[in-house]
Amino acid sequence: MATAVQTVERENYLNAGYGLKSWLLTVDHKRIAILYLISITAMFFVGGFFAMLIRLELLTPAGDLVSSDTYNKLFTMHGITMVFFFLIPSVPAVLGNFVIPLMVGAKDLAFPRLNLLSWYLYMIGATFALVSMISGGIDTGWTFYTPFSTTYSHTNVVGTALGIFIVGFSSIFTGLNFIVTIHRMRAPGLTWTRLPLFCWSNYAASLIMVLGTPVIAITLLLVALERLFHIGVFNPALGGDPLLFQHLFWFYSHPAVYIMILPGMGVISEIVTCFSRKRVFGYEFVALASIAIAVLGFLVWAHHMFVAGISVYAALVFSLLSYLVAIPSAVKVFNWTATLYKGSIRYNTPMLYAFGFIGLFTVGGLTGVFLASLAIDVHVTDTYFVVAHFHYVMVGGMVMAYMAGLHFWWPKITGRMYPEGWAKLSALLVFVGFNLTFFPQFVLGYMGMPRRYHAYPPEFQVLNVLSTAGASVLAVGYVLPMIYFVWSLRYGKLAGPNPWNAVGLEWMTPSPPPTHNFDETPVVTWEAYDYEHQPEEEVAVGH
Amino acid sequence: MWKNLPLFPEQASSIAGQVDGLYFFLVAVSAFFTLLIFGLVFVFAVKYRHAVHLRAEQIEGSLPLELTWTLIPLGISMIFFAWGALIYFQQARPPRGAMEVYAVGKQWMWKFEHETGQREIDTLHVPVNRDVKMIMSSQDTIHSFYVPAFRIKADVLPGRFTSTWFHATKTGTYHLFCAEYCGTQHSGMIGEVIVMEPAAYQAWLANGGATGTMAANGQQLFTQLGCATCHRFDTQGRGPNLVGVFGKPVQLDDGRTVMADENYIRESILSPQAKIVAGFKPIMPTFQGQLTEESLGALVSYVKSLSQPQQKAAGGAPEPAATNQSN
Amino acid sequence: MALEEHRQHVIPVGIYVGIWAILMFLTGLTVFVSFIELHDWNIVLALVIATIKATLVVLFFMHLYYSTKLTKVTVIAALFFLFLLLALSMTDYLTRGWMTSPGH
Amino acid sequence: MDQQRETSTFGMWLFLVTEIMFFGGLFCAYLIYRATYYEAFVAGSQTMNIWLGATNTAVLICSSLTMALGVRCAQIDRKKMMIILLLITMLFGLAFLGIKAIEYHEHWTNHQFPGPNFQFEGAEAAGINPQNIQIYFSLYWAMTGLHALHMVIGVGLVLWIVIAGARGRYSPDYYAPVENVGLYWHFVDLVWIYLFPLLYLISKKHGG
Repeated sequence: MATAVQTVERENYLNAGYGLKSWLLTVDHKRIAILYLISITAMFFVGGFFAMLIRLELLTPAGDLVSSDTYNKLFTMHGITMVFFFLIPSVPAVLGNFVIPLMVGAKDLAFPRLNLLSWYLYMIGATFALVSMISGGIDTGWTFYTPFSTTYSHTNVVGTALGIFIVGFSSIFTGLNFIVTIHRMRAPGLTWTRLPLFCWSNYAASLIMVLGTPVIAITLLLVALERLFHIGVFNPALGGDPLLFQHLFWFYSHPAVYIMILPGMGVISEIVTCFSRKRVFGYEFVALASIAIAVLGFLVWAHHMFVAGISVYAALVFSLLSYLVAIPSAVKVFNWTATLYKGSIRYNTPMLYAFGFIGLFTVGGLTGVFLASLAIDVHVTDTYFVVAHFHYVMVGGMVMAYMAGLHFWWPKITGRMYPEGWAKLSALLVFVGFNLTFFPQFVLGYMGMPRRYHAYPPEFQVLNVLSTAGASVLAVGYVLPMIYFVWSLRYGKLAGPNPWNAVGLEWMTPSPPPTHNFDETPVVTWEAYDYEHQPEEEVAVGH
Repeated sequence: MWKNLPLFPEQASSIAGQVDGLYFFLVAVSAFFTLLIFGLVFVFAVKYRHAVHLRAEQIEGSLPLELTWTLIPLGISMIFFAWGALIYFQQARPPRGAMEVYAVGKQWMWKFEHETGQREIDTLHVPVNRDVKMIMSSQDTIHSFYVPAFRIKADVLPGRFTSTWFHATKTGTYHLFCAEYCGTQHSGMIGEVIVMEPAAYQAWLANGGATGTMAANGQQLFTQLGCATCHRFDTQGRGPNLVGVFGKPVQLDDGRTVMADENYIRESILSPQAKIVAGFKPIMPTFQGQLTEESLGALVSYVKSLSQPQQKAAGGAPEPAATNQSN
Repeated sequence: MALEEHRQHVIPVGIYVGIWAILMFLTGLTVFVSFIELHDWNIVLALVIATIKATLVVLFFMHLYYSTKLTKVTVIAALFFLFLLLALSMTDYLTRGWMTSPGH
Repeated sequence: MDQQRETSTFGMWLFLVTEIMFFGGLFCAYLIYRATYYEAFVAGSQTMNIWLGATNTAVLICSSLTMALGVRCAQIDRKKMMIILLLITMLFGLAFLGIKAIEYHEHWTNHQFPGPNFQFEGAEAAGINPQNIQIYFSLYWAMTGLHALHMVIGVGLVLWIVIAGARGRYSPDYYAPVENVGLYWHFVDLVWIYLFPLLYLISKKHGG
């Protein structure tokens, strides 16, 4: 190992300083990405712990493992942790933070200090949420529906809402930073049509962060005020309209699904091209589809409210618009598939995850079409069908993409390879475990099992047992990478600057990159994913 | 085995078959596209693997293909939309002449009251082959009335009536779930809908222990609360005469016209100034906080009874519900 | 001075003062017309005046008139999404009373 | 340098976009409740002191002028004048907050603050559900309160610029912070331009 260590001892962002202060006060986007990586991984396992307890409770029809109040807190805290503290920051704040400045050939994001502030806001928000969870928890569901959250819940609603309010600003500042960076910091020659699709999709997600997040912030603020001062804005007993809360909540929270999935789509575009050695099929369409999803995503929110008491005519409008947002997602899937055609495909772990993503996202997307259909939605909304659908999109889609990206850029981030065999095993476990967990839930949902049920009629048991079994497989699939990633930090093979022989500016600088990213500003003279002119070298790790 | 693992809910309403039809169509189309994508990914991944296909062939893209896979999904989804919307439209409009049941949701039980005055909790008896309209409100948080076998669901809101309807086609006992999370015993807010032969239903009604019809109870309240002093059954009252009002458009003093439905009656009782009938003064006091959900239901039922055709035939007699005042 | 103008347009003091005078006048006007009963037109007029004032502030005090296209697009996008929030919410609230006739 | 200024100004505009959406949620609530409870909103707005509101509008417009002129001074390197103008801007801002405090005090003593102690005399007599008037006041306090909070932050930011300016931090080559604080200040002014007619001038038809 001694020789290996010596070769790494080149000046890079990791060895630029060692003290705690050099990390906590860093303005280097790469170090901030690492800070995020550690924090969101912790939150992921907190949320995962809640999920395991939920699945264990649902093994039997009777509510016997935990009390109903505890169960309600578990699914609420699972949702809040996963949505606001893991999924939304996952790809943007970790991978985007690390890779986007490298991809555009800049030495950092446009506002490095704002970036650090984002992380601190995240930590403060997470602290509020965690303290609220530990000191009694919260039981409103992650959706905070009024008047339950404002009047009838006796749990720590205000503390949690405040946590989400604060983490919202973390998200806003990250999005703002990305937009400005992509607009103004691109290297000479890096035109919009040469921009990697990962940048496009993060740009689109950033638009939603900037435009949508403030609305959830003010909405949760009003919920907190309602609880504290009984201002009546959302409380029907005081003349307010609970549907207004739902409108404002979903105005953000539906597009927020695209904050989660769009950056994931960007990861898949990078990986599919790299491991099939091809330019992406229909670059412009994939790029513009990201923007279309971001914009159309704002027009469909009330499809969460078809049975909530909104007007029939509004329901018709929102149903129609909901179908439109499905189209650009379909376009992306078709283009990725076409990219594989006549490629030269290697089965490295990131690619396996990408295959998984394409398949599971297809299922997730198509079942979304079921929910856009008014008559079907009436039957399956608020049942396990919805639970299965959004887990297919968020876990089958987003978490798969996050894992794909983490494996793909791990050598860039750490300078070392992860163990390929173990990684393939875990990818397989995740895929199998995931389907076993969530596919039965589609059937449960159509059968009529409502979501958020602590106890359920006995005829639903078999499918629930299957689901719990799948969840245990899934858990193993997620713990494994945790172990081998840490292992690889010390024992992984040295990666070299470009282990995948990929194109893109991030691969043209050493791994790990120096603090200033590039010794001199790169000049781009080639199109995106120019694999045609990339000399064929053997990829570092087997295929 | 299949008794423990049913894969499909029973079809017990007129709408269930239609919803399932659309569902099968969606499943078929989705299965086709899923298999298409899975198949293509699998075939390409095997056929063009690096071991046998050393160099990739660069393809830029293709406008015709992009248009194909934009327009075909768009076309298919418009079929989904139209089909789903047609069924939804039926679901949203309760048919004329439906029998009405008032439901009040509260943490964590369902309270039902039939027009004839029978009350029940967590169990709802209805006759088979008859349109039943549910008029629902909540006295605390949001609940949702969900009967999977009927494929219907509607949120039950505080401060407002919502409604849904069904036409049961099969006798039997079906699950009733609360589908909107409502707190501690959310999963305990379940019950049964018992669909009976009409004769059995009549027999059940007879044993229901009703204390006067809803309309009669409403009429009593109407008198007790002093409504009758202004809302007289002639043109001399300081408030509008309520005979024949329900279900008709009402001209307001600011020029708008609204339909006198359940929510209009409710609002007129609780926020009288919101909509002033043309030609009247805004003098009615609010009854906010003085009436339970059940009382509101009774008052609405009474106002409705004032618009039943047979009463009008009786020459606008102001005592339409009197015959049932047994106590 | 030539150098500064190259960096960013320096707006003459006169324009600022002129805009200020218009804004003050419009404030007086909006108060004045609020005392005249114009029924539904009161709110329309009040909002039109407010929008004129806001536009003047954005264009001149905030230099949008002299800014890059990107900044202009940003502002328009913000207004567009605000419009979406208001308009699509209203599709629900304005049409709730419509569905009254029974089926069959 | 020019590049950098444009970059940071673009960042500021994006931040203002989020501010628009932030207030947008409240405007959405306002729009819906005003449409639903028009009579109550009229009753509530008639307790507003139009003259204090109008004065405050004028104060803010004046502060915007001095702010714009202050930024101009930064552009053309008149350091002292810039500081004087920004100090005047701050004074206007404080005057606004002072007047607002007088109004708040009045509403507070009249129990026109949402919550269990809320009272509105004559509501029942007029047949208006006092709860609906409470919603008007909830939105009034939320919107103007959030606006006032922005004013407080704005005054703080201007103070920061004044101190940094006094230390000679800014020059025609580097005045992006001055410009950005200016943008923020104008934005806060802009919100008030809408709040004033929406909250104070709803209708005079029943009152006087």
